[in-house]
Order: sequence, then structure tokens, then C-alpha cells
Amino acid sequence: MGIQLWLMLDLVLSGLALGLGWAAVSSRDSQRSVVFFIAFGLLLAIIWARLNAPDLALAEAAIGAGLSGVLLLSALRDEPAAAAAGDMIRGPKALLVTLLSLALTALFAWVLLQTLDVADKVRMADQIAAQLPNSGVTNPVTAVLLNFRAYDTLLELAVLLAAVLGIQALGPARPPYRAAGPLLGGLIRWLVPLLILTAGYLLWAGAHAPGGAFQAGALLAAAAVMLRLGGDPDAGLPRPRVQRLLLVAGIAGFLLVGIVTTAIYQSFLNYPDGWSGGLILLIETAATLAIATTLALACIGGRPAGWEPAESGAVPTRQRESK
Amino acid sequence: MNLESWLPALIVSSSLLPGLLIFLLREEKHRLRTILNLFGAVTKLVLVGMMIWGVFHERVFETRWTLAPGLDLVLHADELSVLFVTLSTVLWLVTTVYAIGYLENAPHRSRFFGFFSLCVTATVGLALAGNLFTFVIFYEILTLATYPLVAHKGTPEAVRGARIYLTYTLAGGMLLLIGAIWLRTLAGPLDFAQGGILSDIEGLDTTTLSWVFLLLISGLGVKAALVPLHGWLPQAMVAPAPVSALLHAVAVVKAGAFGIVRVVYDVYGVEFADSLDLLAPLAVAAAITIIYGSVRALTQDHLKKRLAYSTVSQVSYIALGVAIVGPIATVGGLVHLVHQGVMKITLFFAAGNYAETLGIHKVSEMNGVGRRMPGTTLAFTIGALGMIGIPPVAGFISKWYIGLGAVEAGAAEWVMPVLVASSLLNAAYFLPILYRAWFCKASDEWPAAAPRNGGLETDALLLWPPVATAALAIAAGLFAAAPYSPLEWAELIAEREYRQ
Amino acid sequence: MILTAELIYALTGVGLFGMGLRGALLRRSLLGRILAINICGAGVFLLLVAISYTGPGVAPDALPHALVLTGIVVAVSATALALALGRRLRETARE
Amino acid sequence: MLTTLSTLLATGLLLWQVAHQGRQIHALGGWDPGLGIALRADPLAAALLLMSSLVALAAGWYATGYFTDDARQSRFWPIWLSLITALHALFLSADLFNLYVTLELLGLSAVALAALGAGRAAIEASLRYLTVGLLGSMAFLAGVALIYIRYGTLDMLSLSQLIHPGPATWLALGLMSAGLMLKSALFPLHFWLPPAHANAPAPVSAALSALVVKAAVYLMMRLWLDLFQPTISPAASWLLGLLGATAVLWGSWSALRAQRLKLLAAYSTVAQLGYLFIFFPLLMALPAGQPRDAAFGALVLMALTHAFAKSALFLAAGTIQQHAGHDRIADLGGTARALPVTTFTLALAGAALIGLPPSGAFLAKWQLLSTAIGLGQWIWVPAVAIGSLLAAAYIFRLLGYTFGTRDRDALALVDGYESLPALLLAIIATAVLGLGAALVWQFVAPGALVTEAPL
Repeated sequence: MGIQLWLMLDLVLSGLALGLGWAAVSSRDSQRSVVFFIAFGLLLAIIWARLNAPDLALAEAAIGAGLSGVLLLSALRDEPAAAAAGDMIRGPKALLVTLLSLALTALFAWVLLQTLDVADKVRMADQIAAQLPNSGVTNPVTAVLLNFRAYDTLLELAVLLAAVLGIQALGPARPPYRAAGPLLGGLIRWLVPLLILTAGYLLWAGAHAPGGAFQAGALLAAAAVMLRLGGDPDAGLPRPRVQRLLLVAGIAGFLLVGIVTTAIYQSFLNYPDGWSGGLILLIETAATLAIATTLALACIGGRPAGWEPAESGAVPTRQRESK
Repeated sequence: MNLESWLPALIVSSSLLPGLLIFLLREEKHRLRTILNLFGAVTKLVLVGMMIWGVFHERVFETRWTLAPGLDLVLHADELSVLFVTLSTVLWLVTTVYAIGYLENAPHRSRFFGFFSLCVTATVGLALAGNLFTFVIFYEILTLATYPLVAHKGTPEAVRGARIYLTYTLAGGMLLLIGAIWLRTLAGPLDFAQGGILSDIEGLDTTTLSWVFLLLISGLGVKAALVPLHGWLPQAMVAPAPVSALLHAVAVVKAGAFGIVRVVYDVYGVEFADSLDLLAPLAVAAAITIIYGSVRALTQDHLKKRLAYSTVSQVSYIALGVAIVGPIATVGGLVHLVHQGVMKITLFFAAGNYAETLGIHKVSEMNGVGRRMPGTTLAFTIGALGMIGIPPVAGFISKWYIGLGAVEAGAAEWVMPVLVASSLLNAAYFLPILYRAWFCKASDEWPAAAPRNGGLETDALLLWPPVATAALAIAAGLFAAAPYSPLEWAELIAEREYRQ
Repeated sequence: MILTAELIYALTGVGLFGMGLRGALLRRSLLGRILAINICGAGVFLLLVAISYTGPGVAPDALPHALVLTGIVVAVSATALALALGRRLRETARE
Repeated sequence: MLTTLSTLLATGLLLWQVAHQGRQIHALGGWDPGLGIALRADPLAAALLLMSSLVALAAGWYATGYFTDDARQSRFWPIWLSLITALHALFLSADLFNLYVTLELLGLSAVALAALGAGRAAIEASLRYLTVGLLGSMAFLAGVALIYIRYGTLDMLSLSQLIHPGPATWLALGLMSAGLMLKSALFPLHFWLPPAHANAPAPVSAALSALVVKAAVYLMMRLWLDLFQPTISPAASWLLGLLGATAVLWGSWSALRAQRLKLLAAYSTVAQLGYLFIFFPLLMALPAGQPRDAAFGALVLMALTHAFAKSALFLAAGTIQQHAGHDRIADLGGTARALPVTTFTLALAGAALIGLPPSGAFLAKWQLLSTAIGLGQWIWVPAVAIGSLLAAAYIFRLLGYTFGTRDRDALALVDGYESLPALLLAIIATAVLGLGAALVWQFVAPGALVTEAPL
């Protein structure tokens, strides 16, 4: 394809992104907003792919559009008509905000035009390329996430955990869905193993190809969400005690490696030569399980049955007969 | 680590530590609290005795503790601080005895004595402050420590009086703070020095210095109750009698007056301040306050309120003495710092006795009280005569020296009328009280002397403190020329202030 | 200034950022605000990924990709917490 | 508790190390900062770490008695520890994107904790807290992105060598600052703070007011006084100072009018944070040297004193609320009798908030005014003076009510050991930080000079 064609595609994609974004932000009906937003997420995944960022495309599709969409849709289910009318502030305040946002956007764009001319285009790419052989993996994104900037990822797992803890502190989970009919049930029974298999592959492939813990975890979570949609109140998750262990598995794996390397090399998360690949896989496996559990629990949106025995009277009784 | 560098800190802590311990005591531990109180007071007295001896022999006592870059907490003993420290320490001991008797059965005694000790700690710290920064710190702590004392009774009236007191003093404290900081940025660390420190510093803008002076004096003037900043003082008389006594004689009002002395003599230097034309306005303000306070006192029927307005008037003698340039007026102002304290505390003790024993709060109820309570009334009489300026009570000495100083400074033509008018007014509001007390017919409704007092007119702990301070007031007048007398000491200070 | 893919997407990112900002300030409902903030974040992500693009067939700068991946996960965490809070709020309103 | 205690020990060790060996830098994973992430512990970071460890220890100690049932305990502790982790990570981080992650971790943990407060008001407030926090993070992230676009690195240590004036630099600073101002509740972006802080459980309020907002202020200090300083004209910092001064006046005034004790404390936080921002134009106007060190030390001292005093105030308020069943100021009569230790704590903490001696805030305000007068920036003087007087008014109004007597004998003495942590915090704020303030200056001041230098 020629340059011109690429540019045409870029302009179309950008225009679509702006249009869908605008529709999602300013649609009067929240149901339509959510639909636009999910479409926007999928479009973003396409754009990531276009910009040579397949890792992101996978993650966006699974998390940005997928799980966020599930969350938003179930929020709609809770309160379908709450936000429909009068959602947008109007009047002089709105005008002021609009003008200010416009001014900021214009300023930002102008600065960006100024900056892209003078900025150093290579940035960290060279350094990453130079150190990639020492990182134990060949996928540069995984190298950054799990080795160069592993500390970010550790804290990111903590963010996930904190969010889920906060959600669970708020109250018991939503009541489960009706048991799925035979058709949907059959579909789920087919899809779930497929998702688990794909997740396993992504985890393994992350070292050298697009994929990794987050994408794999998100797929596992998606499998759990499907089970829940099919009527399983626990979304196929194990017992609460095991859930707790899984939740902290990612951080625990990181910290364990970190503490051991600190003890040996006086440097946190400094993987020994030759061990990097193995250690990264170890951490990633733990992280995948943790991410999957965390995201699934976040979608359940509250304490599942059995988390706090003291409260058993308050939570809905288990309805396992559907399975 | 020698005595010289520890003594000032020890003197301050000799009331701080008992005070903190008293806070922790349970209400009913009466004996332990009394022991702590008296132990602190006596210890302080002994330590101050050592310091007087040392300062007289030109030993230097200084405790220094760095709080921030360029800001040292300095406790330093010079002649002026020794004068004030001695006054506070002696009167604290007496007031403690009195307060123990006065609050025999009142609630919240631990809280009261705790803050009482803190209050004296702040006063002593203020007296020993070696620079303006330290002075400001103790000045604010004094405000904090006295607020609960004024509000102690917890009645709506007491809470209101305390709030007014707090509003005035905190605002004043803020002015003082800004003035002190401003001066600090202009002139460096501001360690007090005899003869002043500003005259030696080159390149200071005189207009700025005048503004700073105004800020400092207004800040101090609130506590010293200079008109028009005096509004809190009559309201604060809702406090229990020992507190009023302390407030008017030693702690708050005196802290303001003492601060004015410090700023004029040891920061600006009296000659330098005069060269900036700062002292004449101060003298005028003081003169107005003297007359105004006396006039207001005339019309008060409430005894403590009349005494309060009398304080407004009397304390300004100190400012007046300070503002007149010349060693003799200085002696008058400084010695009045002590004399007014001793006399006014006598008056408030006596007023407290009337209220506590007979329920008398107003002048109009005092008919014949002299026959029922001769000891208290005798002490009251001595104090009142001293305030008027009748020899041989100490007040005469102060007024004499201020008048003499005015003559020396060539300000006699307006200072003399002020002195005379004020003395006449003093007589006009004190003599009727004395007349009622001694010569009018007594009321029949007073309770007889309680047998538990052993035949005395009131509790011994209430009777002896005013008698003792009255005796001190006479002694200070009679033996004014003796060594270590307040007058001698004030002369020593004046001599060293004007040595340059 | 030559129109390149990098530039187009970077400017689109800026536009989305401003759009989301406006929406977050103007939407009243929680859902609307959360959507707007997510769009706002997506704008920043797009900006970061756009400037890491170095042309077809050339390996892009992986650092921004990793950052954006982290950002996506953080955003979904925050969204989940916000929606759970919103649900709890409606429950307390009903109680 | 064990965790908190060991964190404190570790922090103490770090502090000692910083004091004796200067700035400590740890390159995580052994990669060069830029590619990897560096942690940096300089005196400023170490001082704030110690502060947060101590406050967290006391608040955690208090929480053991505050949450009575096991279920609430088990919900509180994990999020609590995650909050402390986030704070410590934030103070130590020297990487802009990593800072964004820590900010989010901090924000989400804080919101989750604030939502533990009972009732609709708490949920509503934490929801607003969350959306505001997220918006702030987005602005911050946009600034970070711009920095990466312009300079190709996120490492603050190497960035300090590259940074120079220009539109990208300024816009990045503007975006990051806007986000941080939102998070540090600088007037007029403070609207979310009072409800969120006033409705959270007491130990949480203490941590939010004392520590979490400080984190954003700390980053403002890092950006304005350290990293970006060579590129900013002093005039820009006047805006921060003016907003700070308005915050002082407005916050103090609102605190005076507050009807509830915890709301009073929350408004007081808005005011106290204002003081910190008044330091900015002063520090920007001072060249490196002794006066700047002195002013910088005062800024740190002010932040420390507020952290201890405000956490003490909130913990004491929690005790009062638990015993009285409410925290309406007008109905607190008799508290002084029933809870003498707690009332004493209120008074001590109050003295520190007003800035009375011997608290650390007194010295800090002295330095603040002294610097302002010395530079001829008189405008800050009335703001500080009036703000302090208003603070005195709201504190003494509160104390006046607690001393008021309702029925003399109905209220028995109920103060117990649970009031100790608050008392200790208040004593640190008033006495320890006041008398030992010279140490703060000695420790922190030389750090004010060092701009971020690479390894």
C-alpha cells in the first residue's frame, strides 16, 4: 500500500475515533453512550494494531473494550434509566467549560506541533534495543514491563488489588444472573476452555511475541465473567480462601523474587544472568492468575458469598442448582 | 555545663515541671498538690536569690538553645530581668498560699494550679528573655496559660470575659510578632543590650523603624492596657481573685509594661528612640491612659472593676516613666513596676477576702467592713494609700521619682499636672471606700467569724498574704535607700542603661 | 509540516483529551463522568503510542507501549471501583 | 501493627543513612535510570517518610480500638497498608510515570478507605473524591507524556540535566501542576476535600488530611522548587502563592463557621495547605544560599507540624464522636470533664494549628513572615496574620464549647488508653517539633540546594 493510502486510512480512523469519542461523551442516553464507548474501545484496538502496537491491541480489546464494557453494561443493568435526562450541564457554565477545553486543546496541539519538530524521535527505543538481549525475553514490551520497569508493574498489581479490596469493602456481590438456557450454556461450555487455552498461549508467547500476563489474565477473567453470565454466582472461581491467595499471588511472586535478588545482589528485582527468562515466566504466571481473579472479582462487584462468614445472613443464598 | 548556663533554665523549669505534674494529679490529692506548689515556689525563690547575688557581682547567666537558623531561645539574666523575676517569684509564692486557701473547695483544682504554674513560668521566661524572639514566645504562652484561668469558673460571664481577653491579647500578640519579625529582618538577632542595639547599626531607615516601633508598642500596649487597647482588662475581672491578683500585679499587665521597657531601653535605646521622636507620643498615650483610667474608676461600684480601672491607670506610670528621657524618670518607672505590683496584689487579695468571707462585691456594700475584718481592711488601706501616693507607702517613691525626672527632662509643665490630677482622682475613688469601711455602720447580715478559723476574721491562708504584701509595700517605701531595695536596684539599672 | 501518521494520531489524542476533559466537567451522572475520564485517558494513551510510531516495518519505541498497557489496567481498576461506589450509593438511597 | 512498626524501623534506618551519607539512589533491577526506574531518598523524602510512618503507626494503633468488629477490621487493614505503601513509594520515586502509578494507587486506596465511613454521605463524598482524583491523575499523566515526547526520558534525575525553558516544558508543568493542585485541594479546587475527610472513619481522616494531600504538595515541591525551577519565572509562582493565601483565609473562615468538629478539621486542612503554597513565591525569589535553606526548612517544618497536629485532631475527634455519638460542636459541653486527655489533645493540636509557640508551626510562620518581609513581599503578611487569628478563633470556639458544663455529674470520666496515640501525635506537633526544630533545619536544609543531579 502506498503512503497516500495509509494516510487516508489514518485520517478515517482518527475521524472515527473522534466521532465515537464525542458520541460517547455527549450522547444524552447513557445506554447509547456505553455502546459508543465500547465501539470506541474496539476502534482503539484497531488503531493500536495500525501503530505497530499489537500488545496494546490485545489488551485494549480484552480490557479496555471488553471488561470495561461489561462493567459499564452491568452498571446500566442496575439502574437503566437513572442518567438519561438532564445529564449534561447547560448554560453559561457549559459554554465557559467548552471554551476553556477548546483553548487547552488548541494550546496543547500547538505545543505538540512545536515539539515534534525539535524532539528526539528515538527516545528510549535504542536503549531498550541494546539491553533487550540481557532481559531474558525478546518481546520488548514484556522486557519493559517485567524487567526494566518491573517496579511499575508491581505497583500496578497493587492498584488492581486496592480497587478490588475497595469494591469488596462496599458490600456483598450482586445477585447472580438467571441460569443460561441450553444454547447459551452450550456456547459457554465451548468458549470457556478455548479462552483458557488462549490465555495459556498468550502467557507463554509473551516472552517473544505479543501477549503476556495482562492479556492472558484478562482472557481468563473474561472466561469467568461468561460463567457468571451463564448463571454461576461464583463465576467459576475457587473457594474464598483460595481466592484470597490468588489475589495476592502476583504481588507475592514479585516480592519474593525481589527480596531474594535483594538479598543476593543488593538490588531489588535484579534478575541474575541466565535466570531472567525463567523468573519472568514465573512472575508472569503468578500475575496472570492474580489479574484474572482480580478482574473477575471486580466484575462481580462486591464480596462473593462466603468471604465473611460473620455476615452470612446478609448475603443471598447460593444458587448452584443451575450448573 | 556550669551553673551560669543552667540557672536561667532551672528558674523557668522550677514552676514548669510542678505545673505539668499537677495536671496529672487527681482532683482529691490535695496535700501532694500543695506540696508541689510550695516546693516549686520556694525552689524558685532560692534560685532567684542566687541569681540576684550573681548579677550584682556582674556574673553572666545565660541559657541558649537554637530553635531555627538564626533564632535562638535565649534566657539571660541582667539587672532588669532580675528585678522582674524577683517580683514575680515573691508574689507567686504569696499568691500560691492565697490560692490554696481561696480554692479550698472549688472544683478543677488540678487544672487551675497547672495553668497557674504555667502562667508564672511564662512570666519568668518573659522576664529572662534575652532577645525579642524569646520574649514573643513567652508572651504568647502567657496568653495561652491565662485564658483557662480567666474562664475558670465556667459561667457564661466568665467564658465571655475570657473570650474578650483572648481576642485582644491574640491580636496584640500578632502585632508584636509582625513587629518583631520585621525588626529581625532589618537588624539581626535582636539580643537585648543595655543602651539599645539599633543605634549601632548603620543604614536603617528611620521611617521604617518608627513603624516597627508602633507595631511593637501597640502589641505590648494591649497587655499593658494602654488606652484605647485596654478594653479587655475590666472584663477579665470575672476571674477568681488569685488570678485577678496575679493578672494585675505580676503576669499579664506587667508583661506588657515590662515589654515596653525592654523595647525602649534595650532594643531601641532611650536616646535613639528619642532621636526618632518616638517617646513623646508614648508619653502622651501613657498620660491619657493615666487620667482616663482614674476617671473611669470613679464611677465603678463593683469593687474589682474599680480596681481594674485603677490598674489601667497605674500601669501607665511605668510607661510614662520610661518615656521621659532621663535616668531619674527611668528609676521612677522601673521602681513602679515593683511597687504597683506589691500594692495592687494587696488590694485584690483584700477584695477577694471580702467576697469570699462576707459576699461583698460592691463598694456600696462595704459599710463598716473594717470592724468585721480589721486585718484585711488595714492591708487594703495601706494599698490604697500607696496608690494615692501617700508616704511612707511605696507608691510615693515612684511618683516622686517620675515627677523629679520630668523636672530634670524639662517636661514638668505637663507631667506635673498629670501626676497631680491623677493623685487627686486616686484619692477620690479610694478614700470613699476607706471611709465606708472604717466609719460607716456595719451590716447585720454578715456571718460571724467561723470557729474553724481559730478566731481570725477569715481563713488564715487568706488573711496573711495581704498582710504580708502590705507590709512589703510599707517596707519598700520606708527602706527605699537600703541595699537590694527595689529603688536601689532600679537605680543600678538606670545607671547601666545610661552609662554609654 | 508534513502530515504523517504520527502527527495525525497525536493530534487526535489531544482532541480526545480535551473532549474527555470537557465531558468530565459537564456530565452530571457518574456513568457519564467515568466514560469521559476514560476517553480523556485514551487520548493521552493515543498520544503516547502515536509518538512512539516510527514508520511501517520499523520496531517502535516499546517504552510508551508498556506505559499505556499499565495505564489501561489502572484505568479499568478505577472504573470498576467508581461503578461499585455508584451502585452502593444507589443502594443506600433505596434503603 | 507489626508491619507498620517495621516500616518505621526501616524508615528510621534510611533517615540515619541519609543524614550520614547524603542522598541515596537505588536503581531498580540494576538498569540505568531512564531505562529502569530509580528510587531516590534525599533528606526531604526521608523526612516525609518518617512523618508518614509515625502518623500511620499512631493512627493504626488507634484503629485497633476504633473498629470494633472483626469484619470491619479485616476490610480496613489491607487497604490501609496499601495506602501506606503508596505513600512511601511516592516519596521515594524518581520516575515521572512511576509517580503517576503511585498517585493512582494512593488515590484508589484513599477512596476505598474513605468509603468505609458509614452512610450515604461517606459514599457520596468518596465518589466525588474519586472522580476528582482521577481527573487530576489524567492531567498529571498528560504532562508526563509531554515530558517524554520532549525529552525522551521519565527519570527525574537525568531530566534535571536536560530540562530547559520552552512551550512543551511549561505546558507539561502546567498540566502536572493542575492535576496536583486538584489533588492537594488548593483553593479553588478544594471543594471535594471537606466532605471526603469529614465523613471518613477517624483514623482514615487522619491519614487523608495529614498524609495523602501532603503527597500532592510534596510533588508540587519537587516540580516547582527542584526539577523545573530553572525554567520557571518567579512570577508564575505568585499565582500559587495567591491561591494559597486565599485558601488560608477562606479555609479558616469556613472552619470557623463549621457546625461539626470533623468538618472544622477538614476546612482547617484547606487553610493549612494554603500556607505551604505561600512559601512557593518566596522560595522562587530566593537564590540558593542560607536564607533559602531557612525558608525551605520552614516549609518542611510546617508540613510536618500540620501532619502531626491534624492527625491528632482527627483521632481526638473520633474519640469524641464515639463517646458522644455525634460531633456537633455546639453540643460538646462537658467533653472536657468526660474526656480530659482528649480535650487536652485538642488544645495541643489546636495550638500547633494556630501556630502558637512552642509548636513547630510557630517557628515556621516566623520564618515565613521573616522571608516575606525580607523580600518586600508584604502581601503575604496580612494573609498569614489574619489566617492565624481566624485559626485561633475556630480552635478556641471549639475549646469554649468543650469546657462548657452541661450536667455536672452526669458525665463520668471515660478517657482511656485509646486516647494515647492522639495525645502523642499532638505532643510531637507542639513540643518535639518546636524544641527540636533546629534538627529539621539541619537535616533538610542542605537538600534544598541540590537540584536533581544524575548518579
